[in-house]
Amino acid sequence: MTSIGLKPRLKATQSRFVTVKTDIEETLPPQVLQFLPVIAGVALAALGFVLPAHPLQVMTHIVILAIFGVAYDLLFGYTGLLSFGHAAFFGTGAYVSIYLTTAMEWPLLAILVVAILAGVVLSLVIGIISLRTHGVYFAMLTLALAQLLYIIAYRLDVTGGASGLPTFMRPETILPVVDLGNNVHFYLLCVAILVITYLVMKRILSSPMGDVFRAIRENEERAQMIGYHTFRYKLASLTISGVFSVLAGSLFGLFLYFASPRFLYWQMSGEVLLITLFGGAGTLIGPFFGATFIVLLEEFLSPVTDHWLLFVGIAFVFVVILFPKGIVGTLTQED
Amino acid sequence: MVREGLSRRDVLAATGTGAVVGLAGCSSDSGNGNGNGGGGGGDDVFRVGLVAFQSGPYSAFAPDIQDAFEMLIDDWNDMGGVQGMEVEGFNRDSEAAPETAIQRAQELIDSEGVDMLATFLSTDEDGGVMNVGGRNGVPTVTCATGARLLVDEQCNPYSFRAPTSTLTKAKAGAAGGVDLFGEEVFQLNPDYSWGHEIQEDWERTIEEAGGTVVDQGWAELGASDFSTHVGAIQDADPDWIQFGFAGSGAVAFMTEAQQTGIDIPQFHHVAYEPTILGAGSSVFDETRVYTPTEYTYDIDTEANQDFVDRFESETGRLPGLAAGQAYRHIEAALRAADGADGTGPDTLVSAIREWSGEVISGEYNMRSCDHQASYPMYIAEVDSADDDQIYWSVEETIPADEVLASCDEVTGRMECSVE
Amino acid sequence: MLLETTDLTKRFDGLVAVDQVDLSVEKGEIQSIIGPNGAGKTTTFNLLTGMLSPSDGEIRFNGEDITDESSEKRVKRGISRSFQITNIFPELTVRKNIRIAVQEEYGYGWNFWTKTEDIPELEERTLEIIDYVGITADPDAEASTLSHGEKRLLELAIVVARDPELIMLDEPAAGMSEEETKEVVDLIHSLNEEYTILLIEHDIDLIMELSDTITVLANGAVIAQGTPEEVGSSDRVQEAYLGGEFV
Amino acid sequence: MVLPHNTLLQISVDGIVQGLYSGISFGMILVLTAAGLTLIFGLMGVVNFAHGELYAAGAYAGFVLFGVTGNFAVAVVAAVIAGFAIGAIMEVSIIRPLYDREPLYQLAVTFGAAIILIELIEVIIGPQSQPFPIPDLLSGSIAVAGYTFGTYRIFLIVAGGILVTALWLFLTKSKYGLIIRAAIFDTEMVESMGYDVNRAYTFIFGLGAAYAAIAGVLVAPLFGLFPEMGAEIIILIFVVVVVGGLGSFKGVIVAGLLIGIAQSFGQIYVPWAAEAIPFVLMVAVILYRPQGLFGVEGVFTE
Repeated sequence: MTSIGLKPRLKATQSRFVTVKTDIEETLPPQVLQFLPVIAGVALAALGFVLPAHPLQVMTHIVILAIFGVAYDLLFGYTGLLSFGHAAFFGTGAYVSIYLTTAMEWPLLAILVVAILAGVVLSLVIGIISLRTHGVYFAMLTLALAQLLYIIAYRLDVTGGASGLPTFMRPETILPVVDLGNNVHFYLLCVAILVITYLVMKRILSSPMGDVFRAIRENEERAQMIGYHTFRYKLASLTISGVFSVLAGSLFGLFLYFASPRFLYWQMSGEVLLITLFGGAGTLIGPFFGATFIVLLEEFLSPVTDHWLLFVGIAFVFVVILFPKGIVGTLTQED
Repeated sequence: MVREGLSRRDVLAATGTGAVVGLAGCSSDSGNGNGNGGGGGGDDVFRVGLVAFQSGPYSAFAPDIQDAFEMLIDDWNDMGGVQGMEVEGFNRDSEAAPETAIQRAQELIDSEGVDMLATFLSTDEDGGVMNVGGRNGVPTVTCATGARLLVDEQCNPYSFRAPTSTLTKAKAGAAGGVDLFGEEVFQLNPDYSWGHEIQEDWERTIEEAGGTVVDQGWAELGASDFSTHVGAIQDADPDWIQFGFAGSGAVAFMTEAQQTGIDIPQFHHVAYEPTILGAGSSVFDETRVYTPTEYTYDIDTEANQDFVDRFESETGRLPGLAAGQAYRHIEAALRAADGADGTGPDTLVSAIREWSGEVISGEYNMRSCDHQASYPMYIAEVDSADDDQIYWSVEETIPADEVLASCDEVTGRMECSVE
Repeated sequence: MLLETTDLTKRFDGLVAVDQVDLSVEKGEIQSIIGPNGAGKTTTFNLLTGMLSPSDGEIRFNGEDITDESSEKRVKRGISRSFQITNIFPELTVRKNIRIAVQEEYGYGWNFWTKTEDIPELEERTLEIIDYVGITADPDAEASTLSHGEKRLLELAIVVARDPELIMLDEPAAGMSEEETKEVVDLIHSLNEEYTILLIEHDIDLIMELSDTITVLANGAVIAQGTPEEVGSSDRVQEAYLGGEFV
Repeated sequence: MVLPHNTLLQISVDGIVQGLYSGISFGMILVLTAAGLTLIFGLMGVVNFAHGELYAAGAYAGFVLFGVTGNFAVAVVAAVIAGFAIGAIMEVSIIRPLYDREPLYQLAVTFGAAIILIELIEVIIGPQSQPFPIPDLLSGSIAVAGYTFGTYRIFLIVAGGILVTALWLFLTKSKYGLIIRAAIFDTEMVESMGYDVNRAYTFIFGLGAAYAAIAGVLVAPLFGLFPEMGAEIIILIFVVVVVGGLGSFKGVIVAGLLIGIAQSFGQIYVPWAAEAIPFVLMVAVILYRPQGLFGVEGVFTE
């Protein structure tokens, strides 16, 4: 029985991508641009001292999801790889930070170092398996691998099984004045890590390796014919994205004082895709606005209706079709 | 009234000197509540927050829970409130997601300044919300999950587990099963942490009651294909089946069992009406379904009949297990609070810890040794069912001390002892 | 001998696309591969560049066996190729298209911290190549906005940027106007001063003017090899081209 | 994780027979659903993340009609129509505008569609799990050589086999099937012969969706209905399609049955790992053959 699988209509291997016509760099004078992220970071941080308790929690949630989104955008927006399994990194981060806080009572720095190592190891394992395929195959494979991790976490005792892993305290920090138990301090930590994540990603994307990622997104076959071992570069991009996603997950665990198998579930992978596409893939800062949009949408719609997800779904389809570049992408486009 | 968060150091200082709750022998000194300051105090309104699933997979129970909670709040305001104060109820939807449940609980403390929290959540979420109560120093009563380790392991003095533990239910069910149907039992349970607890407890209590487990079956939680297990049951031909699934697994198994003509009595560890109704009313004509339960509308106390009539008149349906649990567990906490002098978190904790009295289902007391509520258990059988109602009949009533593990038996296992 | 193939064959479950082709390319020469559509020209290119792995037969480059080597390694050895369908980075600027190839040549691929603007040699080499190939479009324009002819030039620039030993051009003049084709011919001549060139082309006059040697393929097999004059007079070639318009 | 002490007891002949029987019947459900997904992908290069919801829509449409008419055949027809209609509407409304765009966008937009469909089912029908009573003439069981087999599962295997063969014959032998396949190869040529290619795409999408819907209504009597049933099956379907080789019909059939059987044997002998078996199988296949068992080399790996 011959296979009816013909070559799909669109060249599957060529993953050309609709991205922003001009990065934000071209529209702003260089001096301002250089400090823009830091200025924005300081403004965001100032918010922490002003907001009452609950809005502060909502902002912390937005900042953590933004870190996750920025990390995801490196892989999705700039390297053109749609991963449906990034919850694997996010959930692992939560388990690492909670376990090391309750069972081992380690300080924050040690936890972040272990989180980074876990990110590297997990990225290599997932990458070596899934990067052997392309396009939608890669998306389905990463989804299945993350689901495998979810099933394992749901059963292990060390992860607290289905009831999850709680902690009573947040870790100590080397700076005596910083007390992570105080939600304002914790929020400032999250903002700091968001700024650092953004600057590191920005730096990588303006380096030669950043251009190789863009080349792979635009035309992987051509990049190979220029002599790039694209598998290794894709693995590098996945690893960088994975490490920062694990960091975001660690903060999420500490934010909730809790780690649950639900953070490894595919809906969390879907959420980061939603955030990145809403905000604007390939803009790096887009996911921050995407996270703000999604979290505030839930915050205001949830008391009104149990079916607020319906609006998210409709808004998402609307954005993907009409504003493929998302909020930031559409605004900074010149034409 | 917006409550500014006290820093962790202030809370530790406050509770450190407080004589109420000293924790000894806890593995980490995480016992005291920390994070923001406790709720309560201030103006003349007693605020109760309820975090329960309204949307998501369990939303079928939401109407029962919401209706019972609203009725409870109205009833208490009609009776003059708590300590003369008006009672205000807040409820939040956990969307069956731990990250949402935790943030909604924290919001109830930060923005609404609730004096007491109640939860009606799944295993995934409850641990997280109990933790919020413990860290913020807000007394928290859980009405749903039976997971045994919920309170013991976390040494969280602010949390109270109202539902019976898996062990208590197993003891009641095993004794009932062996008397009514015989010693040979087939066990079929979901394969995750809580499922294993159910299986172990039932096996132990079945053996204590003189029965023997002839065979054990496992299937993953979301299982929907029980044909292999139904085959195994036919081979083992037990006197009765101990069945540990609550959700769609229950529907799938009952349908499959009916389809292959097995009429061996089934003892369901927990049976929520909206779920088992999913198997269709015809199932209950052929198969005999029992469950050791802590509440059914058929309990014949006068207060319960009054509650059932009022519930039926207001909602048009008989209160299910979820309604009964929601109403009476929070009612117990309110009665305890009413007896306390002041609404500070530690005053409420000490009031609830020692409270005993009557709730709609009768005798009810909270044990101070492990913050576990104790009350008689019932063996209920499904007489019949129509499209939207299950009709129960209480077969046996089992006094609390026959089934609830005694204090020293429990505290021996607990990592922290609460004086 | 720069490049040599012996019995190079490629079968796609039953269909023999390339049938025991023996090719030999001298260092410094321009060799053309011609033949009707479906003669196996592009498939041969794909075998030489490692895009496809041969069913059997052998490929040697500078005497070394590269039959099963990955495309990346072959490019590093000095085999650089343009594509039949323009294959560039459409959303990136002309400058970046070329600089990405220059980066790999200078070994900056794995540098993830220094800003590309701060590496002067990349910038200089990129501008050099833009002049050398004669791209008139604005270097900061997006590649997809270029005209077809300019896109082909950009592709040539990317190939040259790798500073290879052997340049393989897949129909460089396809879809070009009369004088654009003339420019391409001059460009190929100047490229030939430094690089050996192997090209696939349909434009007969171009081939006769440019090629030192010609290989004619039909149904995947070589039917004639030699100088333009030898190949031009062979009747087998005329048969393959039906109607004998091949002068 | 301790193994139940009586595992040895279970490795008996009837365990194997039971495992095979329920494995094949569940496998057939996977094959039908995955065939729909592969049909759409194989011919249009579109992977529909909301394919699981079409499976659920078929089950719910059948449930409503069965409630009204009490006739199972009517329920199945209703499921097919519902599936086809929703599939066609989806193609016209949200997939067609994206044909000229990156395939990843089509996958992303169907993710949005999945969210919408799950919520719509909850709004229209309701959140609680519903039973789907087994039709009388298909209930009960047959004893064969000492083993009892539920008649419904036998019907499932037979019906599944017929439907899969029908789809294959339609595509490879029927005139319209050939036109559809040709339309993919060379759109302009087929258009020039007077066929409206867009209609062909809508038809393919509808057909693929109908197959998911049939699988949904056929499995409903066994597993019951709940709004998230689609989300749970889609992950398993992705595993089947990845293992079988995306776009390959033969691959879907073999992989679907293989995973159905592996999971059911897992439930008997290694229950604690049963849920993980399909994923482990998938990782093994990908490491060995990235394009899947019967996938066409180069479509997705080079």
